[in-house]
Amino acid sequence: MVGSRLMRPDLQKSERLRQRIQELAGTDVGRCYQCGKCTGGCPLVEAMDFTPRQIMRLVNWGAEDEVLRCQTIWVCATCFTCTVRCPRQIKVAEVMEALRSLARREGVRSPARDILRFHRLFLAIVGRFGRLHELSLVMGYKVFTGRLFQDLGLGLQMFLRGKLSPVPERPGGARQLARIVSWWAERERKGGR
Amino acid sequence: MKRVGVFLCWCGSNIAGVVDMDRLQAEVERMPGVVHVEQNKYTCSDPGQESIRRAIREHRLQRVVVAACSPRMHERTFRAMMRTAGLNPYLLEMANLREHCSWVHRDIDEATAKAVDLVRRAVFKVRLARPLQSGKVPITRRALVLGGGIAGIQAALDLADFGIPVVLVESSPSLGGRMAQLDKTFPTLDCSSCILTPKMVEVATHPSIRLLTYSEVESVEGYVGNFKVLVRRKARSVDEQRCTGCGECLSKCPAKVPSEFDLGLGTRGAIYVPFPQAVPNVPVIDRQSCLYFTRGRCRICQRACPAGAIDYQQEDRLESYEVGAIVVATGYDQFDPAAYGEYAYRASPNVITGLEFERLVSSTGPTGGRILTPGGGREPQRVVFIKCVGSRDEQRGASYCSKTCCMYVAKQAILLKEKLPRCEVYVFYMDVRAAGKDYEEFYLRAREMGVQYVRGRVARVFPHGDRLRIRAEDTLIGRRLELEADLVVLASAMVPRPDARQVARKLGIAANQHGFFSEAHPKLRPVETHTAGIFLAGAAQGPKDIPDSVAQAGAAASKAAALLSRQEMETEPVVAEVNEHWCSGCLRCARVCPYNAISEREIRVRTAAGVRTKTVATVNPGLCQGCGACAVACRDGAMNLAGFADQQVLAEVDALCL
Amino acid sequence: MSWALPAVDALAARLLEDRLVDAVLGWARDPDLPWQRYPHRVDEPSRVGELVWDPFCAPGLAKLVFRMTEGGLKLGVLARGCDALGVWRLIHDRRIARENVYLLGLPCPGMADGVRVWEECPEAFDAAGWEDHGSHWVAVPTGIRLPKERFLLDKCLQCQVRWPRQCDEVLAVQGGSWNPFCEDRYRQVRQLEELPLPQRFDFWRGWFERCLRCFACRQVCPACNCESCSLDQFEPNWLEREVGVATQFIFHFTRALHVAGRCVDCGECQRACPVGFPLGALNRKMMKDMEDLFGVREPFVPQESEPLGEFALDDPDEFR
Amino acid sequence: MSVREGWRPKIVAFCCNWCSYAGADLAGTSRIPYPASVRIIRVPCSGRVNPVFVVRALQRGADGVLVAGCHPGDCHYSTGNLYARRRLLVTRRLLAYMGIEPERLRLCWVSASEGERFAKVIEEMTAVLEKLGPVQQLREEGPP
Amino acid sequence: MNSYLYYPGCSLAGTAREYGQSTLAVLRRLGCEIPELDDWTCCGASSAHSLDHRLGLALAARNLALAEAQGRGLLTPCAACYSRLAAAWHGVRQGGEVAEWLREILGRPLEGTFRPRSLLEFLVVEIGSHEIARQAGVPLDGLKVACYYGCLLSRPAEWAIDDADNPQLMDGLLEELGARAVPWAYKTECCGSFLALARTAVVFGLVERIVEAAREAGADCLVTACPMCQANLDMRQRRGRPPLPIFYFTQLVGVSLGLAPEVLGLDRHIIPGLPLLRERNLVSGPVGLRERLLR
Repeated sequence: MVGSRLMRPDLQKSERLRQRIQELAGTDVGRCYQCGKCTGGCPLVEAMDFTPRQIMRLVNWGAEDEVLRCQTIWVCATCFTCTVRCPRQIKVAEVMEALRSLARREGVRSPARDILRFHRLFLAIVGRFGRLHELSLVMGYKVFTGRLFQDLGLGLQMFLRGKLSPVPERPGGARQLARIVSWWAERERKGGR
Repeated sequence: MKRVGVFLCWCGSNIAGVVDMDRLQAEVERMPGVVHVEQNKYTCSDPGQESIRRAIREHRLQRVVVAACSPRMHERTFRAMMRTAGLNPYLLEMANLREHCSWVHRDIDEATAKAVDLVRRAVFKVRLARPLQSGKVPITRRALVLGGGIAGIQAALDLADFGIPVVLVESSPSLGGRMAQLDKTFPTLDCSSCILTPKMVEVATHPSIRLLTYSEVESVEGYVGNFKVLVRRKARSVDEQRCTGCGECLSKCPAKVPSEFDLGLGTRGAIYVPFPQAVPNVPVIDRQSCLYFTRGRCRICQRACPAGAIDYQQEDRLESYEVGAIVVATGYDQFDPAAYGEYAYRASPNVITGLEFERLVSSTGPTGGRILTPGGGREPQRVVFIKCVGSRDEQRGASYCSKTCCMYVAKQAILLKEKLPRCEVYVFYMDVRAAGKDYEEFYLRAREMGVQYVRGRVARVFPHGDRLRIRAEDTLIGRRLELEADLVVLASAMVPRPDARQVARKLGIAANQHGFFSEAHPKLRPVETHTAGIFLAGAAQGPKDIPDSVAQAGAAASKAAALLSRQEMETEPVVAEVNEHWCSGCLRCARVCPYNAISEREIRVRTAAGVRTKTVATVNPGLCQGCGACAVACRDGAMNLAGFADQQVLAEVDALCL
Repeated sequence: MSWALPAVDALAARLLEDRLVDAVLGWARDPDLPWQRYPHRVDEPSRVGELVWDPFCAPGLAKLVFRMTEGGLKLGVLARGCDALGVWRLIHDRRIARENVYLLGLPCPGMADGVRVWEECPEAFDAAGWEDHGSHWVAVPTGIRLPKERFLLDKCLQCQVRWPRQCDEVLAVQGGSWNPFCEDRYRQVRQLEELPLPQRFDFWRGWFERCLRCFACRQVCPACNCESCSLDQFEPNWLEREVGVATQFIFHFTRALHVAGRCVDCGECQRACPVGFPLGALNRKMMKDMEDLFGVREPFVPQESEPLGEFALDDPDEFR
Repeated sequence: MSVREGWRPKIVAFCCNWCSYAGADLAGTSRIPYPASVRIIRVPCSGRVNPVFVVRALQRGADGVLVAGCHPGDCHYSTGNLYARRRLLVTRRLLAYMGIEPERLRLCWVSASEGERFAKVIEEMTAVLEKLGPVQQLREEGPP
Repeated sequence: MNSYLYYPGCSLAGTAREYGQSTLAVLRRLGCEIPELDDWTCCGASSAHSLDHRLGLALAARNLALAEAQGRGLLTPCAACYSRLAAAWHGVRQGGEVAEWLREILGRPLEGTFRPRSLLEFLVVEIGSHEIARQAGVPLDGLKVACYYGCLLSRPAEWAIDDADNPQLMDGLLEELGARAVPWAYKTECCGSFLALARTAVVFGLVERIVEAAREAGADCLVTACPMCQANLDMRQRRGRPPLPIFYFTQLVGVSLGLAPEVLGLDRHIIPGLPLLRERNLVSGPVGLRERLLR
């Protein structure tokens, strides 16, 4: 994927993309001077297809498609290590967050579908019960990925320690939460295809 | 009413081609106070000037208006003419009919109407003009140099060679400054102290230089040519006259404290000279750690001293000096990398700064020139340099490039490779800035010696026991790079000294947002400050290497020498004036004055209730530059600006609005 | 809580006896006009009984302190919040020497409009003393209750400086800093700001026509303390003598600008004005702008620096 | 507001000697035409401009006042323009509060190399004033 | 203390049950009865804001608004909840369009009057380490702990409770209670967070680095204030070397206060922690049922 694909700088596209990031994350990617400090400290860079620094570069070249279609933005765990260290005071983690939002709104098919599924499952549960029910999340995720038996022993261990409650709680506020979640789902539907 | 003469210049066809000069003359003749109007083709020419002089004589003119080009062009010319005609130069006013009228307007009616207004403005203003005299102030032929580092040393020597007496004030016990701490210098790899020490000795022995080490400037009063400087000579507890510099006391002192000169990597006694080549070679007692001063017992040094020079009773002394010019060369400090938690500077002894590394490689340093890790005392197998620590970083440090680090890192890498050829050396950089004579070649030499340059800012240094794990991105390949090292050197930025702003306040000079002293103009007046008579040299003005510091010191010295070569100087006549009768003494004017030109004084006034004293503002015409900020700050209208007085500006407004 | 006149007297007497001050400035009754209290100075401990401290002590003292201490007299001052700030204004303007004043702070529950009380309830003046009940003043021993809502002086309605700040001593027997009657100091300013421009001018022109240019506002103002007021000067003639809309405009514009960032909001100018010119609306506009534009948080507390004699690199630039 | 026949606005401009006056000179030497509405008063620094000068001009017949100084940071006297900015900002707001169109006062930064900018500022301001018409408020004759 | 409402967060009823248990026990023992926020809902955790910034803020803000209506701030032990609540609080305080939008979607007023508090900060800053130590009966002598703060308490600067690289709150507290907090460099390195399920291998690697560094620094165990960190460290240590137990800091505070192991949920770890505490004579008494069963 990295390889040596042809790079065609598109400054107008870059301008637009940076503007949208500015609106969502309140930070200007154009300031980046490519020092790589974000990447050097990123815990998850080994699971990424582009390093965070390269993402900044791609944004500044206007390579919107590649940025929104990459693994990196989904693998980011929002640990903020990059943000607190950036010598140009770019909020790198927030940029990743903005790019995820953009990717959802553009309805881009993400290569990190498993992570996306995890998040959506999480929201579905929270939207339904108002609180997270961990057992549902784990089971749901395993069903989706087909990795039903991975971590089975671990699950048993946890169950024995009383760490997996079998029944979800459901507070009264769940309905309001559901409303907020459905606001988002509505937007997802409109944005996505 | 003052008799005003108005001289309308055609400037060939430049003005007369657009402005109807006869109609203008007719209008001007009707203006109040105008007794003579004439037209000239080229008023600035010799015949033109001569005709003004003649008219002044014949018509007994008291005020003159020249309606011609921009005063920025010819005001000087016509003021000089006024003098030759026997009138005060400030009784002249110009109306700018060319740049502000005929060159920018086409319509003859509009341009003529505007020209009438412009001339009327000048007439109204000049009627209220008063003769202004520039004063003369004597100049004290002596200079103060603040700071005894390489810049201060150079400035002092250059001034002294001009034959100007110099007072050099250095706050630490010895001359030498930061340069004395360095091992070698780039790009020639000269031994730093070998080239510095002779200069230090020269300063100490020069008949025109009075050297005051272990001294600080307490206050500065006065103005260009006439500064009064109060210097605190801190108690050394050692009699400079008696001490022979034999060093007997040094080895006997039982106290051991971290050495400032070795940046805490070595130790010194409570009585100490900062380094062996110190000038003057006179020890000083650090009273905070001296057993006698803290516990009242010991006196070993006193017993050891064969010259009887130890004097525990010595006290700080204040000495006053009068000088005509000041060269500020107070130098820099190194950025404290503790701000970078991720670089573990506090957490590991094996993470050091560039300046600490200098002490580590120096043959006079704590290890005698052997490069050993401060934590384990081992020879490092791998050393990592991190550049731009505290510089080019708005989050943790400052935005500016510290300028010298690229080269000193190259130098230190070369020194490492020379001393420990098998040691692996990595330099993490963002850009290599090697602009300077022979600098690029020097940097390439480091690479050729096998120094590995990695483009990327290091993200984290993890101490792992004795070793350090460095994590960064190699941005040229886009992959994370991790390696272990025995020693990490942080190329810490040059920052202003912590007391820079206080010094600026004492001297009445400006400092930029970082705290470096501001030059009067970045291009055209690079060694002067906004305050006349005060000049800058060295890294106090901004990050600088040795050649730049020395060059600037020379420039500052010659600027100061040019000033001091005169017996007296003229002061600017366009200065603020106080109407003491009206002044309330609130001193609000002093707060807005950028030149510290306003101070207070007591006067006696007669009132209905008898004589009483009151405080009023007073302007020092030697310092005032005539900006007029004080006049606007003054609600009483007691502060006014000669040549641009309130009544004049109001008259100009009225004239334009008729 | 009572208006502790005996405590005030005792303190004043002590200051005089201990020679801490040469005289004490406060208020006294007018022998002829029962509703009137005028500023009064006593210099003997035996005469402190002449001083009075009740809800009719309307006049501000700061400007008098300035005149009295000019000759070096050491003066004790019974100071409400507004008086204390006025004195501090003059101290920061270097018109009063700090060591010449001893500020005896009196927390102020608000002052009554004596004339109106006289008109509506003259028997109130028979009281021997007063108590403060928050929303009312209550006469002792007659028990007559004067509602503040009805009788509070205009200047006290909007007061935010009831607590005397920066005093040498505070007689904390009554009152606090909170003024329940003040909802929004800037209400009038906001209302005017929202008017269309021509109506705004008409509003002021109406007042310009009434203004007598008697300079009473200047005379009482602790911030107007210049040795020579520029508005009186002939050369330069900042303000022409003839009275017209334009010159009135210049007069009030200059006055407002000269107290900008310095006004302590004591309200004396408006109280002193014979025609009731809304000078406070100009003063508070300046205060509000100092706050909005330069973040000066307490524009009415005198500081050593003043907003218009300062600048910040990031001051707003509204001109583009 | 009826505009008199042939009425042209008049701008009184206070230009600092070091930047803006030189900028206006440059407009001249570069022959950049601009409306003849402006009359320049030379002051050493924009910080020399007393707000009362501004009102005086409006009272006496100017339709607009321009104060031009060095860009922030470039002041010949280092800080004069920054004091001016504060004062004039307050002045402008007070004018508006008292019923004078705030557009009649403008503060701008013109450096010695910005002849073109100076001409543009005059053009813009003239256009604005043409729309506003003459100052009516302060021109009433006689006692109120 | 009455200015707070307790917000446990979802994990504390499930995977981090022992954190919830020990928190309540410690607070009760210290005499701080903090009522639970009625009707609280999920803060959105990583998932909500990963999908949409505003969605994340809204879910957390709902709880802030509930508490604010009662004139209280929220106190939460969970680092993740703290981070999300603080982010929402920060967003509201910033004002502007986002704050308006939040009020609109919540249909409630929300001014951001009360800053959310993390339990760690509360205990150290408001109760005071010294006060806790005064009440403690069992000094944690001889226990060498590596305090692990993770990301969510130390970043970003806008709502971090401590330094980003070398935080000290937990170290100071446990040292005060007699433990030795070893200096080490991985206090705020990320554990991999929610990626434990989706990128398990990466998380194993991250956990290994952290645990190895703690072991190298001489620690007997790791101590955390975050359910996510605890879970990852507890469940994703590679087999091979003897694993290090992972405690919640409240559990050790509880031990020091003399609370019983079952009350503190010390028997609920995957990597058993009780043997270490017994070996150091910090916990005595009979071996509990679960402890025996799971041994």
